[in-house]
Amino acid sequence: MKTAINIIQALLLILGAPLVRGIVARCKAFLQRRQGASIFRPYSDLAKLFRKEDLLPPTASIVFRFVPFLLFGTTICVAAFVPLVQPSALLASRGDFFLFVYLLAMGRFFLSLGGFDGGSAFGGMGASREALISSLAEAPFLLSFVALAILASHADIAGIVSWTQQQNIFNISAVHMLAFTSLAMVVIAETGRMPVDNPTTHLELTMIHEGMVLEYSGPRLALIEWASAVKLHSMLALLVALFFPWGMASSLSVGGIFLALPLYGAKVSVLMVLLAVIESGMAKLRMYLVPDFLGVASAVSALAVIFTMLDKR
Amino acid sequence: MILLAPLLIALLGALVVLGFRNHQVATRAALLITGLEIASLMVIIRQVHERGVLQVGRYLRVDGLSSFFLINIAFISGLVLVYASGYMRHPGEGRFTSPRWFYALVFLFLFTMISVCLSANLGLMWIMMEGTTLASALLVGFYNTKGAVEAGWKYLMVCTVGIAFALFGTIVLYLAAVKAGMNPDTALDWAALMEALPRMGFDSHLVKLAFVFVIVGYGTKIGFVPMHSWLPDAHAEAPTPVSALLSAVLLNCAMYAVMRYDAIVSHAVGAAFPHTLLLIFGVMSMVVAGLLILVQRNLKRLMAYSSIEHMGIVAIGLGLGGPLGLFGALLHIFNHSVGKSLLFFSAGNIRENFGTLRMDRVTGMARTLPQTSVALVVGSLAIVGLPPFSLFVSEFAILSEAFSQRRYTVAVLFLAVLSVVFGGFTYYLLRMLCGDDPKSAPANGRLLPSEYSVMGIAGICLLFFGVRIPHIFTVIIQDAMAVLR
Amino acid sequence: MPLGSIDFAFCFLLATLGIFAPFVLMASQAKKIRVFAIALIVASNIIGCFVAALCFWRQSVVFVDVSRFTPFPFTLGIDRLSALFLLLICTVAVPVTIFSASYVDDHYGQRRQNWIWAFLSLFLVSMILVVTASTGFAFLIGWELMTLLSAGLVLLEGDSPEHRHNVFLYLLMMHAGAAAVIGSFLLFLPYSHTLDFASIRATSGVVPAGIRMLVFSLAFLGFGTKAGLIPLHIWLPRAHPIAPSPVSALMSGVMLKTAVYGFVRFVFDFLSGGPWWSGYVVLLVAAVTGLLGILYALAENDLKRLLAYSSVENVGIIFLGLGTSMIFLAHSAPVWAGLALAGALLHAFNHAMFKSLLFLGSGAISKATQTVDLEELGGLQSRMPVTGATMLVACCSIAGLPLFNGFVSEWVIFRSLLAGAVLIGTKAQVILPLMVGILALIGGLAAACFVKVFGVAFLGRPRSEAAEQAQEVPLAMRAGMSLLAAACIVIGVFPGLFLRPLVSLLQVFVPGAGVPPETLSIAHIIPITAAIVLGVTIAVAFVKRRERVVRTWACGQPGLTSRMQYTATVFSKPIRFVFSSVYRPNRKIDRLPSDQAYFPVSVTYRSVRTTSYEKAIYRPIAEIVLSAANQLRRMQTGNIQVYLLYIFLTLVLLLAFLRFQQ
Amino acid sequence: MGLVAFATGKILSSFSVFLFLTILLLVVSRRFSTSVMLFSVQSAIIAAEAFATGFRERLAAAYVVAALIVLIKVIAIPCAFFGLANHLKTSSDMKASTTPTQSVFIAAAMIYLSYAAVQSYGLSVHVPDDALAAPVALILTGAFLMVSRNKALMQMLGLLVLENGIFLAALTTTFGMPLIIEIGVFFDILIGLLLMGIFAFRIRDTFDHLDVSKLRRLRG
Repeated sequence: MKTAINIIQALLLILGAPLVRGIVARCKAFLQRRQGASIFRPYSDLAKLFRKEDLLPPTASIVFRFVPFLLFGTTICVAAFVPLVQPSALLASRGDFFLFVYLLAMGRFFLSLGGFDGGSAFGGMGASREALISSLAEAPFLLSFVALAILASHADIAGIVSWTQQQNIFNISAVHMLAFTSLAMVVIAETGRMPVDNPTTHLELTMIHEGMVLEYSGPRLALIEWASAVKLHSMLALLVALFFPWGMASSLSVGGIFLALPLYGAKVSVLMVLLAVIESGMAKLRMYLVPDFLGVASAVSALAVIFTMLDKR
Repeated sequence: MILLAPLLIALLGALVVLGFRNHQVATRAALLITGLEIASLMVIIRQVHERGVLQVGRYLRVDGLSSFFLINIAFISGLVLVYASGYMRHPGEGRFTSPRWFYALVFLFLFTMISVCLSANLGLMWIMMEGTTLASALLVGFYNTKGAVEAGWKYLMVCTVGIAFALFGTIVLYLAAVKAGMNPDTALDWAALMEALPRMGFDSHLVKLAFVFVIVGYGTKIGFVPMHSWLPDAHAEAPTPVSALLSAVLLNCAMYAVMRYDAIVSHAVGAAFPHTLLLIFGVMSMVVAGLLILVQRNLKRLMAYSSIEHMGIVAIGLGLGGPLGLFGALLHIFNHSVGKSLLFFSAGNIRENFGTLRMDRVTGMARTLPQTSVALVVGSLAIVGLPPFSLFVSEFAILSEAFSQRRYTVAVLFLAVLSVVFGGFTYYLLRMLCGDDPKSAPANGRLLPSEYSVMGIAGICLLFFGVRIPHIFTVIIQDAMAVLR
Repeated sequence: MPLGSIDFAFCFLLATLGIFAPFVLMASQAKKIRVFAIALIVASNIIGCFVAALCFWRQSVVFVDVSRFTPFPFTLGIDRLSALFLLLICTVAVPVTIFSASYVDDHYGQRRQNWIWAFLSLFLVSMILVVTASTGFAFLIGWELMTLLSAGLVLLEGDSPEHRHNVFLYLLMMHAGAAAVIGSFLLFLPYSHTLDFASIRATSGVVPAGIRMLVFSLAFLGFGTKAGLIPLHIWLPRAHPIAPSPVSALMSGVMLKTAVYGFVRFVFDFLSGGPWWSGYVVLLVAAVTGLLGILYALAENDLKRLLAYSSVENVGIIFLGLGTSMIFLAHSAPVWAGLALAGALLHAFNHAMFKSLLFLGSGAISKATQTVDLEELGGLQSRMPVTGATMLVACCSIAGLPLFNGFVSEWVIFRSLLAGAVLIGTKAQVILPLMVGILALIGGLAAACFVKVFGVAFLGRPRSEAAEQAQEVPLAMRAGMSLLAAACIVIGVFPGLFLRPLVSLLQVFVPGAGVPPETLSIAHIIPITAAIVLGVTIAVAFVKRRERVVRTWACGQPGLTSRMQYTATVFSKPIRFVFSSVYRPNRKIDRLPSDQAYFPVSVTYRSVRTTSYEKAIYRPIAEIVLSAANQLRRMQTGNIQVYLLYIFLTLVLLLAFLRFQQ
Repeated sequence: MGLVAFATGKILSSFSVFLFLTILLLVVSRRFSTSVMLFSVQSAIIAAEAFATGFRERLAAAYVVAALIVLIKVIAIPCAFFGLANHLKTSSDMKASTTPTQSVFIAAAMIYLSYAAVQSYGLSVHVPDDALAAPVALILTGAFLMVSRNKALMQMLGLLVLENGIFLAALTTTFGMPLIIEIGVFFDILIGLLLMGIFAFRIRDTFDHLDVSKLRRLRG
């Protein structure tokens, strides 16, 4: 039963991912006074790409060919760590968030290699910028996890979630605030949204993620896009689970699950709107301001860890 | 009677060799005489090992300590003379530079050094010690070049003055002994002194005074800093075999004398005073020589300073005392002699092939003189005290003693200087071995079988003693230590 | 001493490597005999692996005592710790030997080959001696020989002046380190009257605190020098790159670990923890080492130098684990101490695997293209597929990606750092968790660094003629690399195989370190993850699709050449920019001709790191020593009267001393 | 103390006064020949002292020693020196590096120092202080001469003076060592001087001067 639900929520994460993209895009369109495409547009995009033929650059080695598959595999795996409707996940285990973070890193690693293998200038450029951002983003990412883990004295995501769930919603500690701030910033950086990266640009000066995937096309591109969508979704879901877990089904009752599901939808859509607001509200940072952005995130997360000492509970 | 044999052989040998004008004949004769010499010494050592003490008349005696030094003399002089037989093949120009003079003087030199070890009377010992200076001064100045003459003069002057103080020390000790009521005839006999000391109360102040003068005097011959000034000059300018003899035998003989006095004085006024002095001189010599090694330009000067440093190590071992300290010191004396003579031999070959000892002029040895470079590398590794060579063992013993006596300052300085010396040696060694081939193409890299064999023997000895000390040798060292305690 | 079968096998190993193989390889020129001897080396190393594994399982202490022959007690014994490191040495030695079998033979002339082989085999013996010695004397002999032989091997590669200078620096620093090690051994002497490990262990309780402090400091200095902790690391990036590649593999992969062994032996076995502050010191130094190490690595474009710096970084990670473990010990939390120690040791093991693989790979590259300068490489993946694949595995492992061995050890260290929070009311409570951030930063930078390595060297278009013409290397070399790659993957996917025994090992050194259940979680979660990832990957890989090779699009630019690719330098540029305070770069742009700024014929750009430990620390020391020496030299005036004066003054001084003494 | 001892004590001290006189003259003398003469006078005094000691202590050996001194130090060595000087054709100026006035002051200081030095020993051996101070003063003077005179021959002379001091010390404190030792010592001195002579010739031949302060090729 439990395992079944875990699998289901993982699948929800994966299959719902394009929808999330669509919704965010739609919100942005709304904020920009456009009436944008339907929220299901990403699905049709993927379908179209899957049907297209696959064009490979002459320099492409086996690495170039396999990167999208590996990326997709790791991202799927990442999705299996996040609790959605109940405080447990398929791959939940002690110290799993280290694995979580490093699986994401793995995906990025291979994507950067793929960018290099294209043999054009853009791939390397994207890879180099991605390397900068990701290497600086890992520390705050892990530190905010650590802060929460210390607070909850649980070394796994599910544990933290269930502990937070038992807390009174009104006595959230400073640690939570700090951790949320830094984690949110990290999410923006990791998923390549404004103000760190512009997911829609194809301008040399600005593109990071797009630079790496420039040479991909057809099904491979589809896989990459889908993977990044899944990444975004699981990140948002993670934020939800870690900081607003209330309403999850603590006991395995069918009713609980069916109550938790729409609640989750509500919570995550709030986040999506927020994201849309941020994206349309802020201009993209200059490349060399991104480190400061992440530096702030790191400082905040370090503060969070330090505050755990003061937090008597 | 056997005790007279080596002395007579050496003396007569000196005369006999002078008789042969032909180089080859003189060389063969010299080798023959050396053989006899070594044989007689071996017999003596054997008998001492069986009976403990050998004595002839009132003036000749051998015990464990002296027999240890006799072994040293026998081994090294054997190596050196065989090497010299090849080295002296092209005689220098000018008077008194023909091989026969060389051998004659060498035998005189040997005679004096052996008799230092044989003499039972401190006065006689002093006379013979002065004799070593006189006998070797001409050898140092043998080549009659500017450098040689200068070095010879300095050697003669400095050592004679130093030795004069040793005489004064001897006199003071004699005075103390006589005042304590000893029979004036035996008052300088070390055995008699040793057995009299416990009974009679010596004027401790006079004894200390005596030791101060003696350590300054004989210390000049050992090359303790700051009396060492003659040593690098003499070693650098003397013919290579003589340099080997100087640093591998002469210094040890002087050390032997100091050991005798050390034993006596420790009996009289307790070990604290003499050991403190030895430690002071030892550490000073080590530090100063170790630093000076860094800034040398001439290979043989470098080795001379390293000899000073090693004498410092020996002095530290003696100064620490204790079973490991003494064992280490004695073992180190032997190991250093072997290693240093190996180094001097290879220096000799470099001199022959490159025509210079300036280390900046010698490059690319590894290619041009493979065998010599192997010898040089082995010798240097041994001398800087790296395993698996024998000096590592003795230095390790002395260090262990220092640590187990909690003499941390000495130990730390010891380790530091060893690193410095290592740095100096490696630096120059790498520069000589590597690099492009020299402009002045070496004569011929081939070694004579004689040079070849002695280097081989020395190298193997170094390696072997590093891995395993023969039991008989350990026993002999034990006997020597028994005398010192 | 009953010569059990294991003892016999061990002695056989020593005899083969130490005496037989070098002798044969020096003596004979015949191809067949050489091959036989090399095969013998491989075989004996495999035997060594079995011996180590056996000793490891059933705590059976091999004991070889030759004290009867040697001047000081000389015994070899294999307890669990020794067994672990013996396993490490032999495991790496096998592939490296196989690799060299073809590498050495087509790189050097006949005479050099003989020397290299003899030294290589002796080098292995010396390292085995170090980790199996059970008296101080034996340990020190092995320790010094190890240095000498490796230096000899480096010299055999070439003797240009800067080569010589690097070797000199290496030897000097090693000797200074060895002096510190000797000191830390002998400091035990007054208390335990022999340097037998057992008796040291027994008497370490009665050693006063001050001496314990001294022992720890000396051991940290000595072994830190060998391990290459910043700022004692300067020899490492100079000595490792200039060795023959298989030798650099051994030096970086194995020799550094002997230092880790020594440190663990001293701190955990002899001192059982060291003073309370020691853990924090180690932690701090380790963090600095890891961070700076990887930053310097990022800035390098010479592959072997880059790898050397990344060795510095990994040593930092290992000592991070050790420091954590020491802190836990000091606060008497043995379980976590055990876990941290396990992490450190496992990382040592893993680093041995992937770092030697990387160096072998660089050897293969240099064989194929005659260069290891990243700017000259590119597109090797399609030309040397096997080398590329193995190198990819190595890069993933060293970047700490899941499913590869590097991640496992880093995870364990992360886990124990996180557990620092249980030490309520101590500094460690915050410091250790914060270290997670540092380690994460190191990990991220390492990933970036090795994206650069693999991406620039193996992917895209070849940047030079040589890279264009590169050919795959011969079978022996490929085999050697593949073995190591396999090891990396196996450890990475089935961590339990190694973690469980490791944890059981720690009962010996960390009393009360029960098997922490946490170690098991990774052990069972990783295989599942691997299954999912691979499953999905393969599944989507087999989806049917039409493919066509067209020219690179690149936003439609025509006439794309390899010069337009991102170079290694510019790849690391953003990071170098962010951390410019670390590099303090001195940039210089020359335009020719200088008068036309906009239409230059040639533009050259240099950016050199100006932060230098030599300038800051070592040169001043050297200058002090040398100036002292020159002062003394001046006192040796050559004037005999001055000499005589010295003598008289000495006498007068001594007389005065005598006068005032009583 | 007894009359004889008292008398001898007086004699000894008077001898030492003469010795101090020679010392002062030695340090101021500018000509080599003068110094040699002074040395032989000094040795003569010592010989007399040895004779006196022999007479007082009824020591046959002492007489022999006295005779040896007269033979070697009073006659043989000075003659040898003059011969050497003639053969080397060296200028009789000895290149002092100190002016006579300074030398006198230094000599005086040394005499005073020697008295100060023997204070503590005077009691332990039953001889008057000045008898003990003389040898010390001689040793110091020898040292001073060797350090301050650049001429090779002069250094040899300084060495001899130093030797004299040591010998005198032995004589006054212990009435001389066993005869054979004494003879050996004399023998050594002779050989030593011979060698130094040889080297003096060699220096002259290779450097064309006898100024040892200029022998500074080997240093460092």
